[in-house]
Amino acid sequence: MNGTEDTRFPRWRAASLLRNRAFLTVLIVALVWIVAAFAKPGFGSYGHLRYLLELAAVIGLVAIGQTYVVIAGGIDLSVGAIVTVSAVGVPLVALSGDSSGAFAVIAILAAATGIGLLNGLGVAYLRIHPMIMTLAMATFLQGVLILIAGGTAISAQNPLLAWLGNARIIGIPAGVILWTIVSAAALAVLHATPFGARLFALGANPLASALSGVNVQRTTMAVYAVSGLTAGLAGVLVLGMNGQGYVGIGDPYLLASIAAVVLGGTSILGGSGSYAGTIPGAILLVTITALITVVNASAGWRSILFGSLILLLLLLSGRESQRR
Amino acid sequence: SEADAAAKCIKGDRKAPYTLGWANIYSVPTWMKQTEGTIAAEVEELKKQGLVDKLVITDAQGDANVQIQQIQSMIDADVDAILLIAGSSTAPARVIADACAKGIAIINFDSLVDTDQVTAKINTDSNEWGDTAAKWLINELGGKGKILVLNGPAGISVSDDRRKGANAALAANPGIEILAETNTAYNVAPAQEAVTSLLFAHPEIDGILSLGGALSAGAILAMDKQGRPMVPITGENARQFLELWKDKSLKSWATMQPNWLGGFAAYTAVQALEGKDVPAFVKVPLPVIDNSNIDGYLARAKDFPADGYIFSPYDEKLFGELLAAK
Amino acid sequence: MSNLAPTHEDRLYWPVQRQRNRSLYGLFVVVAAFVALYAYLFPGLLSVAGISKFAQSWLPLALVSMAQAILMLTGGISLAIGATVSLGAVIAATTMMGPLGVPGGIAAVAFSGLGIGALCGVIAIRLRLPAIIVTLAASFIIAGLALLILPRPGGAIPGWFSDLLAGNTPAALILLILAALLWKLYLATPLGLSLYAAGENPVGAYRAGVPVDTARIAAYALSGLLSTLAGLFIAAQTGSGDPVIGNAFTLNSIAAAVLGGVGFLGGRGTMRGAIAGSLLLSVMINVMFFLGFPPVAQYVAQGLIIIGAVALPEITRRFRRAR
Amino acid sequence: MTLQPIIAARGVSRSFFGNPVLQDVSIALLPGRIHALLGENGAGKSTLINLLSGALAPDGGEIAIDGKVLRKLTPSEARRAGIAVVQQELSLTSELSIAENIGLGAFPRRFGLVDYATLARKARAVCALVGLDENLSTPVGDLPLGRRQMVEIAKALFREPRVLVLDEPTSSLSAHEADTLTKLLHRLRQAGTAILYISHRLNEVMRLCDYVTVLKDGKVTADRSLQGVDAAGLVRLMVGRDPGDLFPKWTPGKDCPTIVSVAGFSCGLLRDIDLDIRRGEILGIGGLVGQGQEDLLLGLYGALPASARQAAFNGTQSLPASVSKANALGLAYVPADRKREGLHLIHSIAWNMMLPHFGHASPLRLRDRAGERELARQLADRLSIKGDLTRQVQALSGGNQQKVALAKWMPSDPPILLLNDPTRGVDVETKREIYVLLRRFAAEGKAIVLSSSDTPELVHLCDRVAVMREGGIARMIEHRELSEEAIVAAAMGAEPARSAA
Ligand SMILES: Nc1ncnc2c1ncn2[C@@H]1O[C@H](COP(=O)(O)OP(=O)(O)OP(=O)(O)O)[C@@H](O)[C@H]1O
Ligand SMILES: Nc1ncnc2c1ncn2[C@@H]1O[C@H](COP(=O)(O)OP(=O)(O)OP(=O)(O)O)[C@@H](O)[C@H]1O
Ligand SMILES: [Mg+2]
Ligand SMILES: [Mg+2]
Repeated sequence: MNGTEDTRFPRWRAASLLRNRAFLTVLIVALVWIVAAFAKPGFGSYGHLRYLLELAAVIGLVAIGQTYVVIAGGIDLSVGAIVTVSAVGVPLVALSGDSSGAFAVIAILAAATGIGLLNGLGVAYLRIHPMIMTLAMATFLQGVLILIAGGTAISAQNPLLAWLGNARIIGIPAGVILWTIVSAAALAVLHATPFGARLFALGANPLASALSGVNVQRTTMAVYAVSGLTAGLAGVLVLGMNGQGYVGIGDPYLLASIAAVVLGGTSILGGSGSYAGTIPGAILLVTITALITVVNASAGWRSILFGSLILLLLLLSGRESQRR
Repeated sequence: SEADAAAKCIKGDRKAPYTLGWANIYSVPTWMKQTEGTIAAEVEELKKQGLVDKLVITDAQGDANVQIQQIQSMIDADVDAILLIAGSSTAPARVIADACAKGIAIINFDSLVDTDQVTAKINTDSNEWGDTAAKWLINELGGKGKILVLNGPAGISVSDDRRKGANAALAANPGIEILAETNTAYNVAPAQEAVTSLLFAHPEIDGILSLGGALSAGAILAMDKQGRPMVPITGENARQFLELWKDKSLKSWATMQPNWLGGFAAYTAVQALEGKDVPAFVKVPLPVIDNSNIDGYLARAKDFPADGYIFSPYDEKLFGELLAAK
Repeated sequence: MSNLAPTHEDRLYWPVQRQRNRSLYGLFVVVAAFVALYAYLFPGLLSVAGISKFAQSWLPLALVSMAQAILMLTGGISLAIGATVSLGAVIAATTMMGPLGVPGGIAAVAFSGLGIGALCGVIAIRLRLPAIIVTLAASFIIAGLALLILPRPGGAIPGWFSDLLAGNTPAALILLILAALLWKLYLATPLGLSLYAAGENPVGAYRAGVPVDTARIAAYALSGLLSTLAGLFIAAQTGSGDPVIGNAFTLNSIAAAVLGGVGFLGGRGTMRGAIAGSLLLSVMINVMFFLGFPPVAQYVAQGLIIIGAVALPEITRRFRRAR
Repeated sequence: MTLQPIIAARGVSRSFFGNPVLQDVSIALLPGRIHALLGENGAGKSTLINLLSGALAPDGGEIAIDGKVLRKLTPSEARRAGIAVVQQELSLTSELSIAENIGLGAFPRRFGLVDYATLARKARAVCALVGLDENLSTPVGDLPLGRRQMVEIAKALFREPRVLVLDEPTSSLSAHEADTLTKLLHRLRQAGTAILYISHRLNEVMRLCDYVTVLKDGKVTADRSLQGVDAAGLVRLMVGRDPGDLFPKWTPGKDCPTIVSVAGFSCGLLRDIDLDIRRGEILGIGGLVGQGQEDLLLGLYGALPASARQAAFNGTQSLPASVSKANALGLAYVPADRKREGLHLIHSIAWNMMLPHFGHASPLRLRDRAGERELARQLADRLSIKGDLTRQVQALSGGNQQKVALAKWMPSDPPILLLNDPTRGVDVETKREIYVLLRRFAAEGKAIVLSSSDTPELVHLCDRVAVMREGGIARMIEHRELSEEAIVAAAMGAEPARSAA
C-alpha cells in the first residue's frame, strides 16, 4: 500500500490555479487595467502603466516586510514611520567624502533594520503584542522626526538616489528593477528556505513551533528586522523618486502595505499566504487610486467609489478559507 | 482692573511675566516646526523684556479631540494665553469659550475656529488666496484654457475656503474649463501621483490651479518626469517649488502662509494681556512671490529646511503695524 | 465543601468576574498610578468639575475602545471606527437643529450606527471576507458619506443639549458607567456570552448550539452603534460636526483594546481591560502636559509608557523568576 | 426487542471533496443501550456522529428521530431532540468559566439574561456526576487536558440528553477517571439514555458496551450484539484479519547506562524530584490526570523554566535552557494536545513532518524539495498514514494526526524521546505499530519516557513506571512488580504496606 508519487503528492493541475489567490489577484489587475484603458483614454498607455508599476514598487517593497510579519502571525504598524525616517534621514547622514551616496544609503538601511530589530526585541522577549509594540515604535519615531525634521539637508540628491529615481534600464524604471530583484529574493527566502518555513510555522501555531525546536524569539527578531529593512529600502526609493523627502512621506504606506498583503490572499491571522499575492495586491491598490483620481466627482463620492471598488475586487479574488 | 482691558477675553487681572501655551495640532510637519521656531524666537524676545516667563507646547498629533483635551489642561493649569492652530474649524469652539470666560487670552492663527469667543484671530484670507490665484492663472491663460485644480485634503476648512475663493473668478470666465480636481494632503508625493495620472488622462492641459503647500512642486515633478511642457501654475512658498520654478523657468505666481504668524500670535497675546487693544481679526496681507522678487527669496533659501517654506522677513515693527491697521 | 449553605454555593457570577480581573491587575496598577499622579499634579481633578471635564475627554475614546474590543473578542477587527465616529458626529450636527429635533437626531445616529455596523458584519461574516480589509473599504465609503453630508466642518447642536452632555455636568461619567453596565447586562445574555465562544472556537461553539454568526453580526452592529454614539457625544461636546473628526480613533481604539489585554485572534480579553487601556491613553496626555514635556518628549514618553504598561507583567515575571 | 430507536441513520453517505468517507451507513441508537462504534483511524466515526448531531449534512440517506424522518437536521434541532455530543476534539472556550462552558448554547434564562444561580446549581450537579470538583468559576483555559475532557462530558450531561454520544471520551483520562465515567454511563443506561460510545480502548468497550457497529473505510462491516465476542474478535471485526498480540514481548534491557539524571528537579507543579533515565529502557510515567506528569516532560525538554540541584543530560552537566538546546542534546517531545501543541493544522502533512528539520537547519540554505518529499513518503509509509500528503493536517482523523505528530521526530533520530500520551486516540493497529516501534527504539539504546493515561500500556510496555502524585514521584515500580492494580493504588495514594522504598 505504498503511496506512489501521484497519490502522495498529486500532480499540479491547471484547475488549481483558479483557486490560487495570488493568481486571481493578477487576473483582477489585468481586468481592471483593460476596463480602465477602454473607459479612460490615456489610462492604459504604456507610460502610465509603467508609472503605476513604479508607484507599486514602493508599496511592494514595504509590503515585503509586512507580508513576512503577517505570515509570522504579527503586524507592523511602524513601517510608515520607518519609510519617513529613511527618506528624511539619508541627506542627514551624507558625508562629504561619500560622493556616490552609497554610504548614506547603507547607513540608513542599517538604521532601519535596527529599528525593526527593536520591534522584534519587544515582541519576542518582552512579549508585547505586535500591534502595541510597533504602534509605540511609530510614536517614538515621530519624536525622532521632530528632532531631524527641518535639519538642514546638505544635499538631498546624490547620484545613487538620482539613479534610483530616474534611471530606466531598457525602458524599465530602476525602482521597478530594484523591486523585481528584491521580490525574487523575498519569494525565494519565503518559499525555498528553512527560514521561510519557520515564518509559516510561527504564524500558524507558535506553541507547536517552539516545541518542535524552532527558535521563536530569534525568528521573530529576524522577521521584524526584515520589515524594517524593506521599509527603509522603500524610503530610499521614494526619496529618489520625489527628489526630496519630507516628514509624512511614509504615512500612506502603512495602510497600503497591509491592504496589499490582505488583498493578495495572505491571511491576516498568520500562517498562510505568499508574497506572490502581495505583488499584484500592491499594483491593484495603486491602480484603483489612479482610477479614482481621474474620475470627476466630489471628494465624498470618490471616497465611496474607492471603498466600493476594493470591496468588489475582494469579492472576486476570493474568500478567507475557514480556519480552526 | 476690568476697565483697562480692551481686548476680548481679557479681564486685566493677569500680570507679567506671563505663561504662554501653544496648542499645536501636530508638531511633526516641517511647516509646524518652522512656525514653532518663530514662536520660540519671539518668546525669547519677550522674555528679555520681562513679559513672558514660560512657553508650554502641546502636540495633539493631528487629533482635534486630543487638542480639546490639551486646551482643557491649559485652562486647568491656568496659562495666561493660548496660541492656537485649530485641528478643526468647529470642534474647539466650546473649550475656547471656557478659556475665554476664564480671562485667558486666545490668539487663534493659521487654522481658524468658527467662533468669536477669542481675543484675536490672525490669518491671511483663504478666500482671497483662491481668488487671487485663480485671477492670476486666468489672466495668464488669457481667459481661455483647460486646467487642473489641485486642492488640499477634503473636509478641511482651509482647503475648502481657498477653493471657494476661486469660484467667482472661474465662473466669470467660461472659457476656462476645469478638466479635473483632486484632493490630496498638502504634500509632494501624493500630488505627484495624482497629477501623473491626470496628465495621462488629459493630454491637453493649459494651466494648473494649485491651492497650496507642496502640491505645485508635486505637479511640476510629474510633468517633468513625463517630459511635458511646463504650463502656468500657481503655488506657495515651499522651498522645493521655488527652486523648481527658477530651475525650469516656470510661469508662476505664489503666495504664502507666513510662518511668522506664530511669532506674531505670541506678540499679540502679550500685547492683549498688557491691556492693549487688539483687533478681533488681524488680516495679514498675502505676500506675493512672482518673477520680480523670487530671486530675493531664493537668495535666503539656505536658511530654510529643504522641505520647508521660505517666508518673508518679519520683525516686531511689522507686528506693530499689523496690529495698528484697522 | 458541601456543608456550605446552598445560597452561598450558588454564587457564581462574582467569582467569575473576579477571575477575569486576574491578568489585568498589572494594568490596573499602572492606570491607577497614572490617575494618582494626575491628581497630584492637578489637584483640581478631585472636584466635580475636574472629574466632569476629564470624563468628557475620555468618554469618546472609551466608547470606541469598547466598540473595537467587542469585535476583537469575536475574532474580528474594524478599521472603520474612525470614519463611523465622524459619520455619527456629522449626522448629529445636521439633524438635531432640524425638524427631527434632539430625540430624532439621537435615533438617526443610533440607527445609522447599528445599520452600518450590521452591514459590515454581514459582508464580512456571511461572505467570509477578511474583516480587516472589508472594514478598510467600509472606512472609505463611510468617510465619503460623511463628506457628502457635510463637506466641511459645520452644522450645529442645540446649546442646551451640549451643555447637558458636555457642560459642567458629570454626564460623561454617568454615560460611561451606563455603557459599562449595559455591556455587563449584554454579557449576561446568552448572545453576549456567545461572543467569547464564537471568537475562540467557532466550530465547537456552533456544534454546541451557539448562534455563532448571529453573535458576530450583533457584535458588529453594537460596535457601529458605540462608534456613532461616540460621534454624537463629540458633536455635543464641540457643538458642531466635522467630517474628519474621528480619524484618529481607528488606531487609538485598537491600541486601547490591545493595551487592555484584548487578543487579536478572538475570545481573549475583557471589556474592563479595554476601558482601562483607554483610560491610560487618555490620562497619559494630561499627565505629560502637567509634567511640562515638550513635544519630542511627549512622543518618546508615550511610546515608552505604552510599551512599559504591556511589558511590565513580563518583566516582573522574569525578575521574580530570576530571584 | 420492539423498542423504537431514538435516533437512527439509514443508508447515509458523505464525502469530502469527492472522497467518500461514509457509504450507505445505517445505525440505530436504542434507549438504555450502550452502543459501541468502532473502526480504525479515519474510518468515519467522527463524521458519522457529526451527521447524527446535525453538525454536518449527509449527501444521501436519511436521519430519523423517534421514527420521524427529518429533512434537515441542524445542531439546535438535534439538541432540542435531546442529542448531546462529547466531541473528540474539545470545543470549549478557555476564557469562560467551567460553569459558563457547561451552559454554553443552553443557558438557563431569567428575564432574557443568563440565570447564574440556576446555572451554578445545575452545573454543580453535573460536575458532581463526572467527579469534577474544581471551582466552577475557574476559566477552562486553566485546566489540564483531562479535566477539560470532564468539562466536555459535563457539558453534554447538562442538556439532560436522551441520546449521549461520546467520541473517545477516555482518550486523555486515567484509569480512575475512566472508572467514574463507566459508573456514570451505567447509571444513564439504567435511566434509559441511549449511548453511543467511541473508543480505541477495546477492554473498555468490552466492559461497558452492549452492542457494536464497526466501520471500515466508511462502510459498516458489523452491526451486532457484543454478547459472545471477545477482544480478539472485536479486532478481527475491525481490521478484518486475525490480530496478533497488542503488546510486543518484553525483554529486559541489557546493561542500561544512565543518559539523563536529575536530582532536586523542580518545575511547575513538581517539587524536588530525583530521576534517572536509562538508555535502552522505556520509563513510564503514570498517575491521575494532572499530577505534574506534563511539567516533568516539559521541564526536561527545556520548554518550562526548571531548576535542579544536579543534572546530567547526555554528557552535559546542566538542564537544557531552551527547546533548541534540548533538541541539540538529543531530546524530542511529542505533546498530548496535538491540536494546540503538536501540529500546524493549516499546513500540509508533509510540511508538518519536516518542521523539526526547518527548526535546526541553517536558515538560508535552499530547501531540498525532492529530499523532503522522499522523506515524507517514507515516514508516511512507516506509520501507515494513507493518501495525499499535501492535505492540511486538520483534514486528518484524530488518530492520524497523532501519527504525524510522532512522525516528525523520526528523521532526526533522537536518543531521548519524551512522549506525552502518544497513543491518545490511536486505533489498535496503529497502537501496535507504535508499541513495536517504541520497543525497537529501546532495543537500539534510546531512552524513552512515556507518560500515559492508558494503564495497560504502562504495565505491558514499560521497564519501570514512575507514578506521580501531587508534584512528586509517589512510587517507582520496577517491571516485575508492575500491574494495573499497583499503578492505580500508587496513584490514589494507597501505598501498599510493603512499600518498595
Ligand atoms: N456596577 C458598576 N458600577 C460602576 N462601574 C462599573 C460597574 N461594573 C463595572 N464597572 C466598570 O465598568 C468597566 C467595565 O466593566 P467590567 O470590568 O465588569 O467589564 P466586563 O464587560 O465585565 O468585562 P468582561 O468582558 O470580562 O465581562 C470597568 O472599568 C468597571 O470598573
Ligand atoms: N472536514 C474534512 N475535510 C476533509 N476530509 C475530512 C474532513 N473531516 C474528515 N475528513 C476525512 O474523513 C475521514 C474520516 O474521518 P473521521 O474523523 O470521521 O475518522 P474517525 O473514524 O473519527 O477516526 P479517528 O479514530 O482517528 O478519530 C478521514 O479520512 C478524514 O481525513
Ligand atoms: Mg474521530
Ligand atoms: Mg481518534
